[in-house]
Amino acid sequence: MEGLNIPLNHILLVSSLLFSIGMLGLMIRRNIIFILMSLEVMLNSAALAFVAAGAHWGQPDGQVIFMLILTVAAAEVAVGLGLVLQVQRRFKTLDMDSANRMRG
Amino acid sequence: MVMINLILILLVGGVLAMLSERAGENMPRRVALTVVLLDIIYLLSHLSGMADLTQLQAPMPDDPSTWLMHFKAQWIPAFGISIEFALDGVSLLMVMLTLVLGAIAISSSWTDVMAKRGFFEANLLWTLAGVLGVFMALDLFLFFLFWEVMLIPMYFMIAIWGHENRGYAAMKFFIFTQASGLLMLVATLGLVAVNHSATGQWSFSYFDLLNTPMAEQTAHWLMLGFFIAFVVKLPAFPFHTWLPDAHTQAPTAGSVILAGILLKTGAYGLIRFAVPLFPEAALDFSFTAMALGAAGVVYGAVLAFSQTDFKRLVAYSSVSHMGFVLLGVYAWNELALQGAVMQMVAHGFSTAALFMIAGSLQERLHTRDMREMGGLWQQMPRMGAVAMFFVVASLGLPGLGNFVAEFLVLLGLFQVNPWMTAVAALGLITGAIYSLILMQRSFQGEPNAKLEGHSLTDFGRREMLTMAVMMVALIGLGLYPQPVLDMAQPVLQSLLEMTSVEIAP
Amino acid sequence: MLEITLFYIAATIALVATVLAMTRANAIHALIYLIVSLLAVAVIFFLIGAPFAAALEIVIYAGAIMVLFVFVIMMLNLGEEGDARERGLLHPKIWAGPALLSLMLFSELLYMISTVDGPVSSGVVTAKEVGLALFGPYVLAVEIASMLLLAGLVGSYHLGRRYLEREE
Amino acid sequence: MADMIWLVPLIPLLSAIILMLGSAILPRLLIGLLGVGSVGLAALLTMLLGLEFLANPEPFQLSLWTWMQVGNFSPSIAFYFDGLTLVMMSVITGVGFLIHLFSTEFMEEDTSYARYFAYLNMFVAAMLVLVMADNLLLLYLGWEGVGVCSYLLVGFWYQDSANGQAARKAFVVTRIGDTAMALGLLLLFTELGTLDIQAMVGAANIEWQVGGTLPLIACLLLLGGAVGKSAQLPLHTWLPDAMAGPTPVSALIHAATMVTAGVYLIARTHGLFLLAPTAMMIVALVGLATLLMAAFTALMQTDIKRILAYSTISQIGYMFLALGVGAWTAGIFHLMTHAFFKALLFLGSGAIIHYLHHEHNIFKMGGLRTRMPVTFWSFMIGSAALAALPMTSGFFSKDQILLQAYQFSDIGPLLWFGGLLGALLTAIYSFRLVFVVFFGKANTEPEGDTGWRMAVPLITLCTLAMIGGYFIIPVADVFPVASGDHPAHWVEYVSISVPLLGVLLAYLIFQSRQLNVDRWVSSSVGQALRRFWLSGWGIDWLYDRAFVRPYYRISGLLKNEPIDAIYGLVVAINQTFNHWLVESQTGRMRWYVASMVLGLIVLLTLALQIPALQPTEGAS
Repeated sequence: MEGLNIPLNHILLVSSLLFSIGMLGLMIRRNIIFILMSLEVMLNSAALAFVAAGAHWGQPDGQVIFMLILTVAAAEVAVGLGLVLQVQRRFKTLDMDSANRMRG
Repeated sequence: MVMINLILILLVGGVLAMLSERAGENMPRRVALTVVLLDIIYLLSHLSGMADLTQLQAPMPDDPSTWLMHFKAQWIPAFGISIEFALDGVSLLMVMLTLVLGAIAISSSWTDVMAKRGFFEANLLWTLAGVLGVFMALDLFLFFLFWEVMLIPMYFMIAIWGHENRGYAAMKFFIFTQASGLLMLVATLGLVAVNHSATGQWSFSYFDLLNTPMAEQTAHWLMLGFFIAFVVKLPAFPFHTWLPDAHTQAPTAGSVILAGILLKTGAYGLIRFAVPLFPEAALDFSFTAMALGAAGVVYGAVLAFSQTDFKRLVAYSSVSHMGFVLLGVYAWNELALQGAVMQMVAHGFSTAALFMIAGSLQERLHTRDMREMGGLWQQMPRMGAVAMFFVVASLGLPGLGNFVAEFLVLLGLFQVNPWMTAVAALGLITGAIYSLILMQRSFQGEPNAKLEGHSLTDFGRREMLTMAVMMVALIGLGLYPQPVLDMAQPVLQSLLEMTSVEIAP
Repeated sequence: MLEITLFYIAATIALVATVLAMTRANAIHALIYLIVSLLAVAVIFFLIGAPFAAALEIVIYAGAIMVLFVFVIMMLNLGEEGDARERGLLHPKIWAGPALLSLMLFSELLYMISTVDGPVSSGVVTAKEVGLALFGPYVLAVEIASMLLLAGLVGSYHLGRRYLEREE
Repeated sequence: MADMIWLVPLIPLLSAIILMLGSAILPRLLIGLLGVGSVGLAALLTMLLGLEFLANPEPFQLSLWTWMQVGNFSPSIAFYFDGLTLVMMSVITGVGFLIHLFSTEFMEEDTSYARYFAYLNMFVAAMLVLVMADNLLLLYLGWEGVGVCSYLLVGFWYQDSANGQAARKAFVVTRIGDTAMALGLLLLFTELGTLDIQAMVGAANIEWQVGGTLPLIACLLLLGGAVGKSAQLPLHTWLPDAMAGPTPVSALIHAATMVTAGVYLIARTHGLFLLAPTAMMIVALVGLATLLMAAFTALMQTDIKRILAYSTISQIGYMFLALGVGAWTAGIFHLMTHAFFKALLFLGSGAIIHYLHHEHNIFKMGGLRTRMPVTFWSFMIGSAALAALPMTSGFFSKDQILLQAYQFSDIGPLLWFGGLLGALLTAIYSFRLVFVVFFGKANTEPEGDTGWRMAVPLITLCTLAMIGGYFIIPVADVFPVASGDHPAHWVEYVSISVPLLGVLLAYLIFQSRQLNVDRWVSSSVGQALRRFWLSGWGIDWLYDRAFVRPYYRISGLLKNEPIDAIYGLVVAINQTFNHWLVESQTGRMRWYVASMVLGLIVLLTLALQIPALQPTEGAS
């Protein structure tokens, strides 16, 4: 692995782009499944930034944080998808705007 | 321990009263009355072992052992917070007033409260416990704790058993006192911090915080925090607007406690904390405070006159009377302070009685609106005579307690500021105007056509007994107030000496 | 040079796949693109010397989590009319504002990383090192993560069970 | 005997308490016995005290207990007894006893018999405390006490709200004066360090200069109290309205005793007034103005009790005039004689009202001379004394006042002339009353004449009104001696003849009708004057506009608590913000997300302003 010199800021650039795209998806989609997917993208982009930073200093910490993000993502998806099932059953739709009861 | 027991008896008694509802509908009030009487007996039994109360030695503000009772135990040593109670003449007077009026309040709730009686009496007792704590706590943190404790059951009493507009009134009461209480908390913490930076010790104890050296500006702000908390409770113009609503909407027992006791915690706080902790700042501030007092005297009286609601009228008369207390405290000489203390005691009785009369009328007529009354004397001569007695007491007839109080306040005030005295003396005239119109609109005049055919029951034996207690108390205070004056004298004397030493250099 | 070339290819794939995933109307299609994107990120991980992370990315992210999505989508049995409605949402009127916000955020991030310089390190951080770190200084985090997973398990079981019971 | 002096006020007080507590159960006879008997007993005690005092005229003081002691302020419940006290006590208990007796018949049919006597006894007790007090604070207790009793008795028939109105007016107007007096007390204590009257006057004579500012202010404040209680200008308006009470009450409180309390106060503190000549002058002028104003007003009234009320105001004006010119003894002497003949007149009018179906208008009476002979003679004697016809009691006292007024420095003759004009008017209006009510043709038929319980007091008072002028009141040691020299004889002759002239005029106008004044009266000026005087010089109207209505208006404006609006504003601001936040809760997920992102951007932008977080060149 000699001469390995991928510039750090390029990786971070990719990470930022992924994050922005995920956020855009979060904002424009109404389907709850897509919203969850967008969240995954954003989490993933964050993980990428951590791993890159870890690699930059040659430390394992970045990957440790990656694993923590992974657990968060897993737990979140598990609960989120459970909620999706409930929403579908109750409102017969996955559209968050139709299913809203949060209006103050 | 005696002081803690006094509070504990009431707290536990509250729980008992609540539970006793299962044993029968009428049990809670009996239990409550028993508990309060027990408390009185307990207190008296401990006092009887002490030196003559009229020959008290002066409690040195910086030496707890010279006080009548003192108790201190660690609570949160890391911050210098302790469970510290102490009793001197003034607090003892207030404690006795609290217990006696507490018993009277329970008696007034005898037929007034019909729903959830157990919880009602429990709240009443808990309020009394909180008030006792306020009058005895000398750790500022503990004081604040009790200050809040007495608030919450009172809030429930208004919010649950109050009259038609109770929600609004209870909320207003709560927000006013809560917000001002927070100011006091901030000021307390500030004071403790200042003390810490000066001595390197954390302490909330009154005895340690006295004589805290501080910059003039700091003292002013901290004093203001305490001042506002206390005058809101007092209440002084222009912080009084919660009072008419709260008094009007509260059930009779609630009004009695509110007017008779809770207001006095504000006055007590001023005498005990606001002035002695910041003597110079209080001196600088005294003109403003007295102006507020005089304004309150006149303003309350003018507003009382135009009220049509019996209880509201009495409530505004409280504003007026409490103005005298504020004047007395900030005139800060022996005469005026004695007057303020007297006013606290005498007003406790006279206003409590008027609220009880209002409650009895409401019970019988289902209204407090004086336009629906008139000529009630004909059907209820006993109630009319009693009402007349307390009305002339509240307008300051010599020979009754209120006169002694008002005259002493004015006498003390005259030595400080004659012009302010002249303004405050207007309260004597306006007081007569609203007091007599109260009598006219309710008991005198043509019998109201709407009441024809109603047969109204006059005061019964229980009510007359309760009233008689208060009448005797007022006459006693009016013709021989010396025991009360003697009890308060050493305390006031040492406070005056301490602050004058402070101010002199 | 190879690594760098590979990195740019992987990065391009990741970005394009993500954009496609975000804009599909059909959930299954979107999910496939998302998996592609995750795999591309895994490649990047590998390239920057984090093979353990790359493996986990493939096994857990692209494998387990995405499969969960697939299961749920299949269970819901979304029809064609859902797709049609989703398409209607992709109108510029709807995404213009969010896009602007995203752009702002991106430019901000760009400004922050603008001065970052230098390559990622030359060495490989092995699984062993990661393991030592995990059960060394990060042991508390591991415990918390396990608690979180347990909570997720219980929560999803609770939510899903009621769904299944009602279905019967 | 002297040690028992505290029994004198205590007996009526106890009786009042018993009557109040037992009002429902006591039989009528017992009520009457208690009510009358207690005052009778007090009168008897007073008489014994008086006899002892006359044998050994030594003032004494009796201290019961220290009322309150705060610092150096330590007033006692203490009584002081000297000649002046004796005179006042005798009038109160003596006349009081007769009026109580009269009341038993007058109030016979009233349902609140016990309440009436309870109030009346309480009044006597309070009035006794007032005159017996050793210090000004105790005097103030009695002072306010009689005020409250007056309030209760004026509003005795409470079912009629006009009575309540009158009672409140009486109390509040006098309270204005009382407040001035209270301020005077504060000033006196602050400056002199005591409220004990004797000690205080002593201290004042040491510490204050004659004509100084402090004694002037103090005296004016005390005068304020006296003016209120004694219904002098400008606080006299309550007394005519106070006639709403039962007539014996008017006789006792509003003629014989309470309204003269102001005179007593000034006489009692004359040591202070001597230090303030300006204040004395003001007292004299107040007296003069009041006596003239009231006399003119009395001339026009048609209500028998209002005539007497204004005549009371006028006569007290004479007393003030006397006090103002330093004729202390004459003032107190007139107080006593006035108590006799005015009580007589009031009781007489009470008898008329009682037996004439509660008729008050004199023009609906007439011809009562033969039908009610006892009353007629009472009125004749009473009016003669009031008009100060020679040989009656009123003559001796009023004559002294006028003569001493004449001798007063500078404005003496002016005061004398004013007093003389008043005397003329007094004679006219008092005999107008007699001629209209007792002569001419009968308009209303009475139910009968007085029974013995009315007759005895009337006859006794008749006797006193006739011979009272020969009494010598034992106040020589109390007051400084008046100058011995007499004015010229013509002054005396004029003073004697003027009342006779007044009686003659009254006879010519109202009885024989030889002097026709209709033309004057019906002229426009006459009409205006008539209305002006009838309304009491418009003073009531003026006060109504200047004080009463503004007070109502201010109170009404403030009724709904303007201060609350400030707190309302805080609430409104909170609610506005709350409204906005509520509006922002659309419930739409994307909206929330977008706002979160916006917040994130803002925060990030802000964070980048912090130097430490700014990207630095070459960081790696």
